[in-house]
Amino acid sequence: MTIPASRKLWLGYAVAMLWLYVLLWPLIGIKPEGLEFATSTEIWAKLAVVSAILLALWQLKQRGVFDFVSRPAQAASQVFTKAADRVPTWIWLVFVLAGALVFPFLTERYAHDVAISVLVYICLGLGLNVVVGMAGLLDLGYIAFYGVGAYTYALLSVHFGLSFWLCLPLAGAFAAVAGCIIGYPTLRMRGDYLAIVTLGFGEIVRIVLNNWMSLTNGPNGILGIKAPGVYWWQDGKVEHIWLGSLEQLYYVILGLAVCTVVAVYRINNSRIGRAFEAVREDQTAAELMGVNTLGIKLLAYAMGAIFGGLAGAFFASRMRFVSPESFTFIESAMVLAMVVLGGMGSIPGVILGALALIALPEIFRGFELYRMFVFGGVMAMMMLFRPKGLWPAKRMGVRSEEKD
Amino acid sequence: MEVFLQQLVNGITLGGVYALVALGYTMVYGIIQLINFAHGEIFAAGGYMGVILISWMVAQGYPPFVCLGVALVLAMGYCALLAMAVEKLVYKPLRSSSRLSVLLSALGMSIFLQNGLMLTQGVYDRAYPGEMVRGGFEIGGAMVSYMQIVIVGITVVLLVGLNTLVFKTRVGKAMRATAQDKTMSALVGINASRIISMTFAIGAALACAAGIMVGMYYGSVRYDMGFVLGVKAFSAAVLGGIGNITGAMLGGLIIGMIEVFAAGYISSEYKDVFAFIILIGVLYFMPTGIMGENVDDTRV
Amino acid sequence: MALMAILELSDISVRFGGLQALTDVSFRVSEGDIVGLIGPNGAGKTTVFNVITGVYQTSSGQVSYDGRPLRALRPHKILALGVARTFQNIRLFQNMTALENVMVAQHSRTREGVFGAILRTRAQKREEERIREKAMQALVFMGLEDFADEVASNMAYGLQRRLEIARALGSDPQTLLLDEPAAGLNPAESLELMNTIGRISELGVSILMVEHDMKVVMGICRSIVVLDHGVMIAEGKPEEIQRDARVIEAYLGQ
Amino acid sequence: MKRALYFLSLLLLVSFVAVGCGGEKKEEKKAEAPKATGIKIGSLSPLTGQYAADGNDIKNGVLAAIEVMNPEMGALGPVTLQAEDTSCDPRQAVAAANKLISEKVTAVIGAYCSSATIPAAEPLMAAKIFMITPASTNEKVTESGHKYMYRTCGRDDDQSKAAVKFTQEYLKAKTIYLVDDKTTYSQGLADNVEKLASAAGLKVLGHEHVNQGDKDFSAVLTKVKAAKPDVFYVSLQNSAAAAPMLIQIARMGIKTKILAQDAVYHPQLMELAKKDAEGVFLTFGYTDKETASYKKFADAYKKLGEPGAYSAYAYDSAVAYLKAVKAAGSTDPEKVKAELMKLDFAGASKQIKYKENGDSGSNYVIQVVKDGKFDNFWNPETGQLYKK
Amino acid sequence: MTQQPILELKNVSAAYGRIKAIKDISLKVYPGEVVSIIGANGAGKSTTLMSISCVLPITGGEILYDGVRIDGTAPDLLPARGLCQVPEGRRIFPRLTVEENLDMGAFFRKDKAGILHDMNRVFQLFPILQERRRQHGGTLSGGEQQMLAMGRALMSRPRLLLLDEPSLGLAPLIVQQIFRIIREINESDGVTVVLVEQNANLALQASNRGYVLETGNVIMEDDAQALLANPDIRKAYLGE
Repeated sequence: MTIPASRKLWLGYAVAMLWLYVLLWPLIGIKPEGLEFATSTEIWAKLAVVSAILLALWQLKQRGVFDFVSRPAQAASQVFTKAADRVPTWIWLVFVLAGALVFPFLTERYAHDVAISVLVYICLGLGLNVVVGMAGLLDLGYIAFYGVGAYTYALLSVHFGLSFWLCLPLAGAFAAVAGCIIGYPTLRMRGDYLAIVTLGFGEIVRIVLNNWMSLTNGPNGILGIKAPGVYWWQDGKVEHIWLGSLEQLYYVILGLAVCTVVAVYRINNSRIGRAFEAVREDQTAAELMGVNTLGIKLLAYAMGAIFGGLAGAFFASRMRFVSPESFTFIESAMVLAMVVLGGMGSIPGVILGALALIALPEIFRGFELYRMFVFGGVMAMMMLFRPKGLWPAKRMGVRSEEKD
Repeated sequence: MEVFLQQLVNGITLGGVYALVALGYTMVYGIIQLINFAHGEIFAAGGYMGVILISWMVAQGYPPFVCLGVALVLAMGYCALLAMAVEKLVYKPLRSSSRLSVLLSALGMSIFLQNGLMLTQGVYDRAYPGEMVRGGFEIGGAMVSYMQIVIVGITVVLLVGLNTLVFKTRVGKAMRATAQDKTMSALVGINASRIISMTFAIGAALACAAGIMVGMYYGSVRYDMGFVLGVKAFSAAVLGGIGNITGAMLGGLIIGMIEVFAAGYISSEYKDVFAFIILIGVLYFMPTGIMGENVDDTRV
Repeated sequence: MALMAILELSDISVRFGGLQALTDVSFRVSEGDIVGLIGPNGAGKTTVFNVITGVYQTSSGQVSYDGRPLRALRPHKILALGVARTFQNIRLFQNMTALENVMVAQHSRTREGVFGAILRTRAQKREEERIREKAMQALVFMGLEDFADEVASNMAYGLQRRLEIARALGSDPQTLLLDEPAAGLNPAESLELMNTIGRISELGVSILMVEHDMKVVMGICRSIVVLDHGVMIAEGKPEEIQRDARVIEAYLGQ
Repeated sequence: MKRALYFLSLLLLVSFVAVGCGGEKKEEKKAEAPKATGIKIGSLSPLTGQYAADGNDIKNGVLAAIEVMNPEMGALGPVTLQAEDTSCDPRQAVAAANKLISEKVTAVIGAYCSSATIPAAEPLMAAKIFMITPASTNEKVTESGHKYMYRTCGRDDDQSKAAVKFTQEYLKAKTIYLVDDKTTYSQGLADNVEKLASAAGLKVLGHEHVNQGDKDFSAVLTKVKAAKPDVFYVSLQNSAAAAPMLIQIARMGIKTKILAQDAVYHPQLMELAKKDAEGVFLTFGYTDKETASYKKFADAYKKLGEPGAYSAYAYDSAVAYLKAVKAAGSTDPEKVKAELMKLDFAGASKQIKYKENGDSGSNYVIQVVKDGKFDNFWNPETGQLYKK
Repeated sequence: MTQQPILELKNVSAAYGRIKAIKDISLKVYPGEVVSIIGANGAGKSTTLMSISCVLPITGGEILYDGVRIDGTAPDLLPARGLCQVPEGRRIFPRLTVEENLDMGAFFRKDKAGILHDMNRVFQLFPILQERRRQHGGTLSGGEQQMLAMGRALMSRPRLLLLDEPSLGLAPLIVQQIFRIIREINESDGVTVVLVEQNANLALQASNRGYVLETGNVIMEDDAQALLANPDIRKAYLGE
């Protein structure tokens, strides 16, 4: 970097810091008792010093001062990934799956709990991924389908005593119907209008769940939902047991998540998946190439909804309790954040996104006050540095990118 | 009839506040096609700035109306600076990236600001000092408080001011020109970056005024008050035809009215449902909102 | 006439608001024919394509295909009838591979649904195989087999042009509408394109093309329709068109 | 794809190592000095989100109790607190409960929202951990038959009885109008009042529901004004929601008597609503602020701020548990339960004595806001006014 | 000619994404000239103009205006220096009135009196605009829009005016009117004009010199009269 450019950078930095102080001080420093400068100046000074050091380091890095470290490190990681590439895919698959299978034996219940949450959100994220990532339809009310699925199972289980496994497809079906209801009026709308309409639908579903006392018991929620049950060989005979413990539930949701991954992967590589993507890439061209775009969009909503509904049914069986508070807009935003942060349309990306957004905040539970603050900041900044997500979608069989 | 009149008064007050916040959404959308989720938080920050400044000035012994006036101006300036900082830091570098990633970044910014407010101001509601405007009068059985008069008055003044700015001044023309065609406005010598920053600042100042008025009206502010109102105001902007300033004012008024009348005559728990259903209904038949321009994007 | 008219436009008019985009345009494309549609910029050539493929509705007049009126049919139905098109400003599915682009075109000729895909039923696998084969054939036909796995946006401009044609061919069309296939191609590429269009015609596909490059148009079209300001000003064989005073005026000015 | 898998497996491996190391360390500690860790109790309450104010009161109440009890615990001590956030969200509540179980707490004070308490109880009960709620007044909390579930605050059904009695006997009202904000707690209470009121011959002119987080009640209040009830029963989730309602009631010129409930009890109410809060009645668990035990609590709480509605209950919950532990001489759940049932002491909020189902009885009285303070006003047991 | 060119392109290349639109284009424009750039659709004419106005960053070469390099500067700084473009498709601001559109053309200027004077001059050139001064730009007919776009450009008192396809989609009579005004601007106001046109005869008749573009390259460069007489041009257009 040239010296004038560097001077410009630091000048900009100084202006930004001044600006920051002007924004920070009134919030902290003006009190009815009088004006106070110490606290805000201290916080500001800390921020300024840390950011100045970071900026200086970055500048040095730009000048190549750290090349002696980064180059070998890069080379090493390249060798490593190359070695990893040489191992066939299925070995990695087996490895990951085996890891996931033995996970409960190596960890404690809090970890199980977090893992279950992560897996639920993986299912949700993959479902939303069908709508947003593949078909390119923005959906800010996705959590509504999760809610529909959860309530479907909750009601059927409590009132009719239907088993989890029977309710699972029913929950998917109900969610699909809800998806079509939401999808239909939005078919002809442009992207941004879609955003508010889906957001509105999400809120409508939540408000209805909260107020339809006779059906949903309103804010009190539904209690006494049964866990999934199976027939299992026990003490020498086949008996019906409830999968109530965290470990057992972990395996149920792991199974569900694996099925979801496989299903989404297969849809992605089918005629329907290609139609989704064609609609995303260029709706008019897709229509002119023989894709019934309205039908396909509706299908995308329905498919996304089904996966959300399945995850919802599991959520109900795992909590044994559902109430409308679990289906707020911020949850929709979280799932959307997973998809975009992870990389739109990319299955491993969504998995990574779910891990990042659910597991990391749990790990940082200790900093509860700062948790969401940092999360918001990271989310905003993330888009600056990796706008395509942690793990951008890469089409299967794309050789060109690996070439260069 | 009394009830109807009273609800009408309520609706106008609420609608005015929605309109002020909706303008920020619509202006920013109009110029860079971004749904600025952080706008609701700017509104909340405005409410807090009002509490902070008014409390301080009241403690210094200034008369209430001076406090209100000075606080309004200072807080609006503060919010303008805040919004410009957000714009420069997050949105500007993302101007050429995909719509969705900007949207997400806006969402992140919203969470960030909301929690920043919580960290600096605490989780408790903050009270506005004393009620500066008390009392009211009755018209045909409907109670109109002086507070409502003040709110509607300030709203009208701000809206007229904005209209003058946007439709009569050169800067306003440049804003509209930039919104209509960014490349062309650069070709006639308009610095789009500056105009965009200005748009953010103006929208934020309006939201800030709305925040102070809401705070005074309900007596308190809370760090998360921006979200709920933000969604409503955004709906109002879309209903009016996002990008259209007159539409946003109209949309704000309509959403306020729907809410009050739905709560008054149908069901208070389903009032938001009605607001959203009407929004969706309008969009179904008028896909670009009530006053939105028809954009033909099916051209091949 | 010996040949049957497969595509027929009779008295087509299109208005957008106050703008008269097309006025009483009538012509026909016979089976196996290659028809050129030319005219200066803004003459309404692409509008004609949009009317045929159902993107725009006519204000008056009728388009019929194979004796069947196309009015009120959605574009994907029209493609299913056998009318495929390419676009002036390349509209490929940019983030999909070349092969996938072409595979999309088979959408209207196939029918396996979501559940087939999830369960990978045998029928689905067989169909998928068939789609892949068809798409591959189209790519081979256009000489793009080496780029099958290339992402469309990474391909060179000329290749993208060819891929557009391959995609249209991938839908097994009887009639192909080409919108400026030679725009932005260098002379060698244009020449190759002419050959390709000839080969497509040999497959028995009727072709209607909009083109600015007169070398291409005059070289391969058997008849030419000239539009200016939405009005048909001439129709006839290439030699006649080249000598038509109104055409020369429309192009070069007075 | 391959690289993705590779990355995922790497991540799994790292998490194993991290979790494995963490686990090992903990075990080591336990093996070395099981006593040194003392007693760890947890608290579950919304520390972030809409109800953060009340959630922090609960946490602070437990902190005050620990400060008071620590010197008395002797060899069992020291007592430490692990405070977890529920955000009033069932999912987070369950996750937090599971975390507390992993952290090996022996009792949990919480949660606040009944909708968080009920699902969080499941894993806690299964792990034989005491759960003493200072704030969830919904009947279902103790009616699920959980063995280690206790409640220090009153029950909604008792509170509604007091409210109706006051309305009828003291206010001599003929008509009543109700509003609630649709939470398990506020709606349950309002429903109970409505039922009891109509049974007692009062005319219910209307029952409105508003949504949580609403601040504009003008539409509902217009209806109330038109209906002209003798009593307006306000059942809202917390004081932050009640304050704007009181302001708007005053602004609209509604002169009806207002009766609220215990969630509204918070010094914040007067701070926010100021003069408009004057004269509001509310049902609240009787707290004699002159007793020695309340003063002890108030002293300990002083540096944490001003006590909120549930601070004293949270304090008493923690004190009760620690007293039982002290009496039992260990944290063994069975022994502690036996001791808990024997307890009978003067707490900061009331006389604490747990019943078989875990409830501790209610002691609702009517309070009034007078000169910016909550004052005892009327005793439903005796039907008498309190004398100052 | 010994004069310094007002505009000079040295081996300029530009691309949209990965697609190269112009390659190694070199051209010179001298003060007071009308230079036309002609060629078929997709030849890179508009791209050249957009590169000159710095809207499209160039990938190679240099652009000199008044002997100073301008490539890489912000496009909104150029009108103040007298370089102005009327882009293809007119691109008037559709929801601004005619008057406001013209006012935007003088956005960087602060001299109220001068602006008023220039607006009157524009109304004198295009009387129809005065009639429609309160109408929204979007409601004008194509020809009026073209006049408005040119008027807007004149409001910045340009020394070099880039015109992109001024005849596009217009009826012949209007086209003639437009070209008359182009000559008038050039002759009486001394504005240098670069004209991009598809309509070769028309453009060359109004120009001093011409460049012929084909697929992003300059294939011919000559005096306008010479180009008009050149049979190859006819061939390039009609494929004879």
